[in-house]
Amino acid sequence: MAANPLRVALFVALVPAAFLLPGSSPPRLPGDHSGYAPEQPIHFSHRLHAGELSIDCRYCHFGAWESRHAGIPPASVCMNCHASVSAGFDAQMAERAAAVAESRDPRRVVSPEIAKLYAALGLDETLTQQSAPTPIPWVRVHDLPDFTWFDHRVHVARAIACETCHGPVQSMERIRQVSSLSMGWCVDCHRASAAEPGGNSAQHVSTDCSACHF
Amino acid sequence: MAAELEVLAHAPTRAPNPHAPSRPSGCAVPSEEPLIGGGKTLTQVTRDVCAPLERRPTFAWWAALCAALAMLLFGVWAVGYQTATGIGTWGLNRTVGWGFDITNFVFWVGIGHAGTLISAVLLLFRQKWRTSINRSAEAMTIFAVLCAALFPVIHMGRPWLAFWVFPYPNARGSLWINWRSALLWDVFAISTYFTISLLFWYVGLIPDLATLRDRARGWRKKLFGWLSFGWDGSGRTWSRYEMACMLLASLATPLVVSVHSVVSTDFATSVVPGWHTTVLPPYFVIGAVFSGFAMVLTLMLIARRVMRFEDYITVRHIHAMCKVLVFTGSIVGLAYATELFTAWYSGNEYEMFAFENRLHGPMAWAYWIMVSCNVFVPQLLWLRRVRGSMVAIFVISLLVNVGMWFERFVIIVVSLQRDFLPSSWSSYCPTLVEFGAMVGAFGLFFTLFLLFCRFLPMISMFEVKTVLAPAHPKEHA
Amino acid sequence: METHDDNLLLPFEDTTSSRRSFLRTVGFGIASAAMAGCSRGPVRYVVPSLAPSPEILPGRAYWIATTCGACSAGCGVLAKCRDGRPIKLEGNRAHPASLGGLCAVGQASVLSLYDSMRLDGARRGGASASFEDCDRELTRIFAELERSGGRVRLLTGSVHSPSTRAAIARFVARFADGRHVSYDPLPASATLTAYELLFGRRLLPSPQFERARTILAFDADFLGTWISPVEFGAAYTRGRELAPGAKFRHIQLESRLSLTGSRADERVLLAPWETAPALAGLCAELERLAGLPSRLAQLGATPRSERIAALAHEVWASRGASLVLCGIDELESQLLCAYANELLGNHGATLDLARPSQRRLGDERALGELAAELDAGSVDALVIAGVNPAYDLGGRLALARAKHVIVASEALDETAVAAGWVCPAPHALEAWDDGEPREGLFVLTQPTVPALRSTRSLRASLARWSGDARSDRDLVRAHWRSEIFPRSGESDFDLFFERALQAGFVELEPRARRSLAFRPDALAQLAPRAQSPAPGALALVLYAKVGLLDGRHAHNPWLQELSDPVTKIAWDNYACLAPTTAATLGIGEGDVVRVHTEQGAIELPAHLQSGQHEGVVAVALGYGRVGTGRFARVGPHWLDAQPTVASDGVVGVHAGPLVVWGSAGRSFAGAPARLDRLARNVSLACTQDYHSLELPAALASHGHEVRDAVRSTSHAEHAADPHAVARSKHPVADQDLWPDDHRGERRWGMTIDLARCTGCSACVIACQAENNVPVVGKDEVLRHREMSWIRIDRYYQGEGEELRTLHQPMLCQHCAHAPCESVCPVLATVHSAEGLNQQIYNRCVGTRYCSNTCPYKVRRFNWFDYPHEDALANQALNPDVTVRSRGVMEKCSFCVQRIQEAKARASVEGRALADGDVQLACQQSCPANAIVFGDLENPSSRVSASASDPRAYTLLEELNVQPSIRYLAHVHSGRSTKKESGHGG
Amino acid sequence: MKRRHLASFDDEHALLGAIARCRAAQLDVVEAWSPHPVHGLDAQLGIPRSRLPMLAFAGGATGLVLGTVFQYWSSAVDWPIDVGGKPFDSLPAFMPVMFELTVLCAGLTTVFALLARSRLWPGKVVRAHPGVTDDRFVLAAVPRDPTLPAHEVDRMLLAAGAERAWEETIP
Repeated sequence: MAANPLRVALFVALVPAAFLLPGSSPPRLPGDHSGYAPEQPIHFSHRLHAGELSIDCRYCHFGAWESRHAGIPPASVCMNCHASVSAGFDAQMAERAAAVAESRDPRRVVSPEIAKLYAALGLDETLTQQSAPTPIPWVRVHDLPDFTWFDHRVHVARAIACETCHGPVQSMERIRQVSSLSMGWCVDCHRASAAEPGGNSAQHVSTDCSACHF
Repeated sequence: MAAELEVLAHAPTRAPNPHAPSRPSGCAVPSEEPLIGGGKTLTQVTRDVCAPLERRPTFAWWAALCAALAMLLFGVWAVGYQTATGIGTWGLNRTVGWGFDITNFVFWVGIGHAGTLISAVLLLFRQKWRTSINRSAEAMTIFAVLCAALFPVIHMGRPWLAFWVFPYPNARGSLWINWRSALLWDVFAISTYFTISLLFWYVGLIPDLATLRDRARGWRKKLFGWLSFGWDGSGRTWSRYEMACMLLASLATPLVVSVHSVVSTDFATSVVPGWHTTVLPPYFVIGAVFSGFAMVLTLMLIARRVMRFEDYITVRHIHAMCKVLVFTGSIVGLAYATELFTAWYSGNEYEMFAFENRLHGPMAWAYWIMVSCNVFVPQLLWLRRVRGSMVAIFVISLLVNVGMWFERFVIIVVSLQRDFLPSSWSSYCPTLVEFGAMVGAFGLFFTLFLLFCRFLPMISMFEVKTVLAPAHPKEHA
Repeated sequence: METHDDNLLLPFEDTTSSRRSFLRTVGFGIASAAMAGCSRGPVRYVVPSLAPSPEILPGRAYWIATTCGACSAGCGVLAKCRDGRPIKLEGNRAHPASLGGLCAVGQASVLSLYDSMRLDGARRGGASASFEDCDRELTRIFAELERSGGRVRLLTGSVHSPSTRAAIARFVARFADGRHVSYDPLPASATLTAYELLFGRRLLPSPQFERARTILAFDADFLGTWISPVEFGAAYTRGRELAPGAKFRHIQLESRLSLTGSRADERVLLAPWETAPALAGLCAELERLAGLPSRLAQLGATPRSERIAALAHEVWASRGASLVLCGIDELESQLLCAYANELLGNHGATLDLARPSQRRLGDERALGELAAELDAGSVDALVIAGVNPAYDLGGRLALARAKHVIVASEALDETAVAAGWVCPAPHALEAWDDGEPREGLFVLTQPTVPALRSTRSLRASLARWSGDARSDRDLVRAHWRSEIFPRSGESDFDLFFERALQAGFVELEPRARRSLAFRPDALAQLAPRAQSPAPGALALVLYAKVGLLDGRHAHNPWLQELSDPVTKIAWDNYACLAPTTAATLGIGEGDVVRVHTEQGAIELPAHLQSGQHEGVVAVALGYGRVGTGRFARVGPHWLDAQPTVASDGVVGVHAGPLVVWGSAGRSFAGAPARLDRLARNVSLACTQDYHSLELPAALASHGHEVRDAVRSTSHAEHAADPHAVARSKHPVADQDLWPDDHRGERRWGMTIDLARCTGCSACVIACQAENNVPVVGKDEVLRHREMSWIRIDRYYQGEGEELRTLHQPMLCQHCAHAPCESVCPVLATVHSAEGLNQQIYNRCVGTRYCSNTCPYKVRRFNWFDYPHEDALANQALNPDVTVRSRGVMEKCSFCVQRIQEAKARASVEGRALADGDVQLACQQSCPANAIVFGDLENPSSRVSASASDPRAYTLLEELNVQPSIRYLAHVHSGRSTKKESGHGG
Repeated sequence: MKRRHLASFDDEHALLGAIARCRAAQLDVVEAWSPHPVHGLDAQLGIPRSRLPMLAFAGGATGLVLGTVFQYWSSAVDWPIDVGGKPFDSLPAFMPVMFELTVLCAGLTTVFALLARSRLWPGKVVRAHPGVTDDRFVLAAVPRDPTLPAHEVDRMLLAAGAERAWEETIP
């Protein structure tokens, strides 16, 4: 009889423990993929581009202003700069110094990552077409279920900063999902905005199901 | 009476217990024949009831079990196939969205009702004759509700998401459930009903489990010891125990009424002509009691023969149940009449048509099967000669089950088949897979019931003991 | 779905597999995720295009103005494109002929573009070969023939493309004995000949329906299949608009119930053999009224003379504003028809001779001659383009006898399989082309997608074989520069052509011609003819069916599953018999019968068709096509699934062999036929089991014999009391049980004008294309599991000539007090703040409770996972709409994706949503503009205006579910019948 | 180390009779065991009326409140959704679930209270007196006068109608 309450206590204790078991990560609700930061085919650094060089988001993700999808920039957009910029500043300097030391013309330095970009476009280091271009298979990070429709246009038009959902991208070496992107997460924001005063009917923030599901 | 004699003649003669002082049996109710035949002593009761559990199972039992398992397997295949392929494997269509699935659901819920009624309502009314049958009736209830609960799950297009009908906190914001849906009321009604019935049944079992424990040895002693919660039959426990039973009974009584009322709201709260009527809740409840008693009767008639319980389930019990059958059957008839009257009196063209369609429409045969089996057939029990033959009673009880199944079929399918817009009128023809699910449910029910007869006391020993005739005060030397 | 928007270069497979697998596993996914804390689904890739094209932005739609190539009508369309491919065709509002409508066939033609069985690359002797080799060889052969003066024949359908005609002319001119023969699978050759005889010019006058007050149509199905249904439908409804005082009368004289007949104010049943005499009688009466000496005395007695006389008086009363049309392609009838119009002074008034239609140019006589030449084996080279003679002409042409046969067809059809060379033709949506459907109206066709198949148009092929290697585009441009641009009187060709491309058409003054004089002497040659077929025999009528037409679209599953607007049967053709005839012959619905004529016999199931002439058996053309065998595996596969195709492996039966070949050409109506009932029975996939608003007599309680779902009234009664028709039998208390505190600032609503709706079913296919509605196959349709979100209910009233047909488009009514919503346990269908009845697929668990309680039965359940294996066909899916998985409910969403798109655009432009910003697929496609959509809360919206029409009523008002759809009662100008549904009971 | 005397009887009347006689004979009957509930026994043993009903009521009330509040909160407060134009707080529609939860909680409380109060749990080991779950009726008596010798007590019990009487010591 004395053993009984102990047994009960043990049982009660085990239930939450069972939840903690899989993986060391703290328990998350289903559908919450925050923290997902997969290896990408090319090590593209948002920290460098959006952070240090502070290139505007819309330069590459121009879709976000006119389309539902922000879109991943076509390789041609990368080449706007990387046709000339083929390696980091330090590497260039080093090569130049080396060239001076060896009293020769500096060679073209191509960083391994940018080389991948050229390869994708079927170019060699001198940017001459070698083979047929093959598109770059970026790994999708911010991925909503197929039955959910998110429209970048509308949110951008309402001047919602990219960081609101995508987090401090300019500080990310490799892009990472910050928000849970769960339905609850969306709805909370919509509820808050719906409560906002003003906003004409075209800008009305809806919590209707059909705002996202159709 | 001729009937009893005939029955008692069937009873296997047993050597009278020498220790048992002969006592005029049936003093509990002097006027009538005894509740328990054969002048049993307490220990005889124990022995008789435990006998089927302790002797090796008979061939008949094995045969029955195999048959039941075969049916169950057929059902498992059918449900498996349907879940993997789609509801399209059923005969449903854009107009008739429910067919065998919900028909069987309502049917099984109905079957369940007799158990609770016997154990709860008759307990409250101090009906002593219930003691011999309440245990198995309750078991029947639980198994029936189990079968019933199957159908709402498998009838879903995506049964693997069935858990969405429960209000649990979720990452959807939180998106709760629609408390206005009668289907949701079902979820709560059925689960509550199942839980309460299960508790009631198990609490009732505890003293008998203790008896088994004390008779058994080896692993069975351990098992029953574990199951009997360390029951020792002390006076204090008994008094609390009886109080608890009374409480459960008084809770179960309104519950049993509520459950089928709620089930009926699935139909009553919707706009479909033939469904949308206020008579449905009482109509469903009485129908449930009716079908339930029929099922109890069916099972008891088999059990008393196969398991030699003629002394415990006596002709008196059978007749008591027959009376209930006649009574409830007549009320069901009244309900059918009311339904027709309401439709006619409403002057609502759609209502009127719905019932015209039931009476003379393409599926009128179903309606007339239902009426003849539920209203006319039970009336035969007024006749002494019919009551006299256990075979006749057995057949009648079976017919009532059939009739009640068709009642649900008529309400669901025939109403849906032709509603408002003639362009959408359609028909319904079940497929093999649907029959599979139905047969499977029966398989499950009988499997469970057979295992129950084999491993648990089918008659509540301690309750029977209370209704045994008390001994005379003995002289002491 | 999200993924494949972003990439144009992924192999097609990916687009679907990810979605399908996801939807299938979503449930288990969530469950397992719950187990494992959080595990991510399969890795998905985003593959951007290498170089973005300026107008193609992933996820953003853009429209390209072009021309529908589904038939020769040449309706203007705007192709809605996404990510570099067309996903939907919408009518071009600015187009002078089609005025923004687009028929079912046109809507479906986008699916044909993604037909994986279309030809890819040239074929030589039954094996695939390169275009180069074929061209080299053919160039040589034609050069040879040019020298040797061999006999070269070019067999096409009606070609109204100016550039192609020029190319053909140039090509044919090369040869001493070169000739271009054209025929129409559904000919109007006799009409052309009639006008040639009477006016001295082969032309097909364009009827001006909007000017007509009285229309007499003899077997002319101008709303369904005749020449240019969209244009005619639009004009017809405008003509019938309820202008005060204007009394529009449409009398259909026909042998079978056609879609057009189903809309007529009055029907007269005329057997085919009675048509010409009746027309003669009509003309004779008109002559009398006109006080002219009778030219038609020699023609015998008039059938139904008093009725015809009455009609003559009626049409005479509105002379100059009337139309007499005849759809039977027989010279005699056509001469009389033309004469009648002449007598009525309709030429130049309601029949435009200055801008004749060019949609039918075929010449049956020339075809006959070609047949003779082929039989004689004297044809050296035969080029066949745009037609399928081996099928159309029931194998009547001895194609094998020609030395060289070159075929330009889209698919490996009956003709192409036999041909020596096949130079596949492109689909209209991936090609350059032009056209002149009626004189002076020039239309342009431009590619909406990079060619999916290696094909070449006839124009380019002919040029190539004559050593001209220019591309299609250049050829068209060149022709426009030299021939059309000069007529425009503009200065800058590039500007002119650009504008033409942008608009999709240009309208120019037709070439000035000397005015046509009526030469009645041709009428003298009219001779009396046999009155009726041999006693006991029936007259066979071969007709074209809405959707299938002549069978050129038989490979299109949408059209095969479209239930016929009149019979409501999908997936089959059948022998239509009047119920009385069937009874006397002891034939029941679906009994297989053998139809014998002198031409041969075919076996097909019988269908009992109300409102048909008792002496007629009618069979639809266009079935039994080679290649429909592909539908053997359409629909779900499970243990009790029945195949869609018949035992012979194709859908339906080819009735072509029964066409009668006369000296004047083919005749489709009137051949005497015998019927034998066979022991077999085939169940026809009819989407409707019960065909009347009148309840079965045995079950109807007194005073409630008729349901008033579709309300109609006669002009007279409507004039007397405009509100009578909409008045409800059961007035509803406007008091609710509970306060309705859900009024949003907007309520989307719709009105459907039953007086305009012709039942043409364009909306049905438009919806299917817009909302990814799956095709389920014959077996599922038989089980009443068709998936269409919008259906057209068809009810009959009366029988025979008195038969009145009612069409009612039926879709989700978006009830404010929706019964379906309160019963869903998981909140999968709830109401939006804008009055939409939302169905959330991903929340649905599939109890079907909502469907049971829906009084309109418009909800559709996904009984299975319907096949989406054809990766190419999946490209026609609308990326803005979820493809529903098994076990969920679906229904009309009021095209919520379009509403959201419109709102998004408005919000980007920083303006409020304006009335008319949202156009639903069904509304857009409707040639008759019967559907109006908008905000009911906004009093100034078009929908509010039309909802306040006295004819407006809500369906099943007595249930007080408060639908958002109002129907406007039909007003006809026929005799008012007792059982008028408006006053049922 | 407590001592008590047990006596077994073969029917309920003997038991009830014996209890009265024992009391007369200065023996306190502390407990009785029987195969089935014996009417009047708790009176004889002076067992007070059980308080289970109060608990059951409390449980039921809790269920009712829980059901009402949660339904109202989830459909009218947390996320009000327009369902068929019905009010967010459609109280009439909430009643079935309110009722079911009431019954459920009351029932559960009753049973668990019974088990807890009577110290019954799965696997509890107990040595019941032989036959007491079959057909024996047993009582336990303690003499008011502790000095009274055991055989004397047994004699008195047998005199009271017991068919057997013996002494046991309980730890």
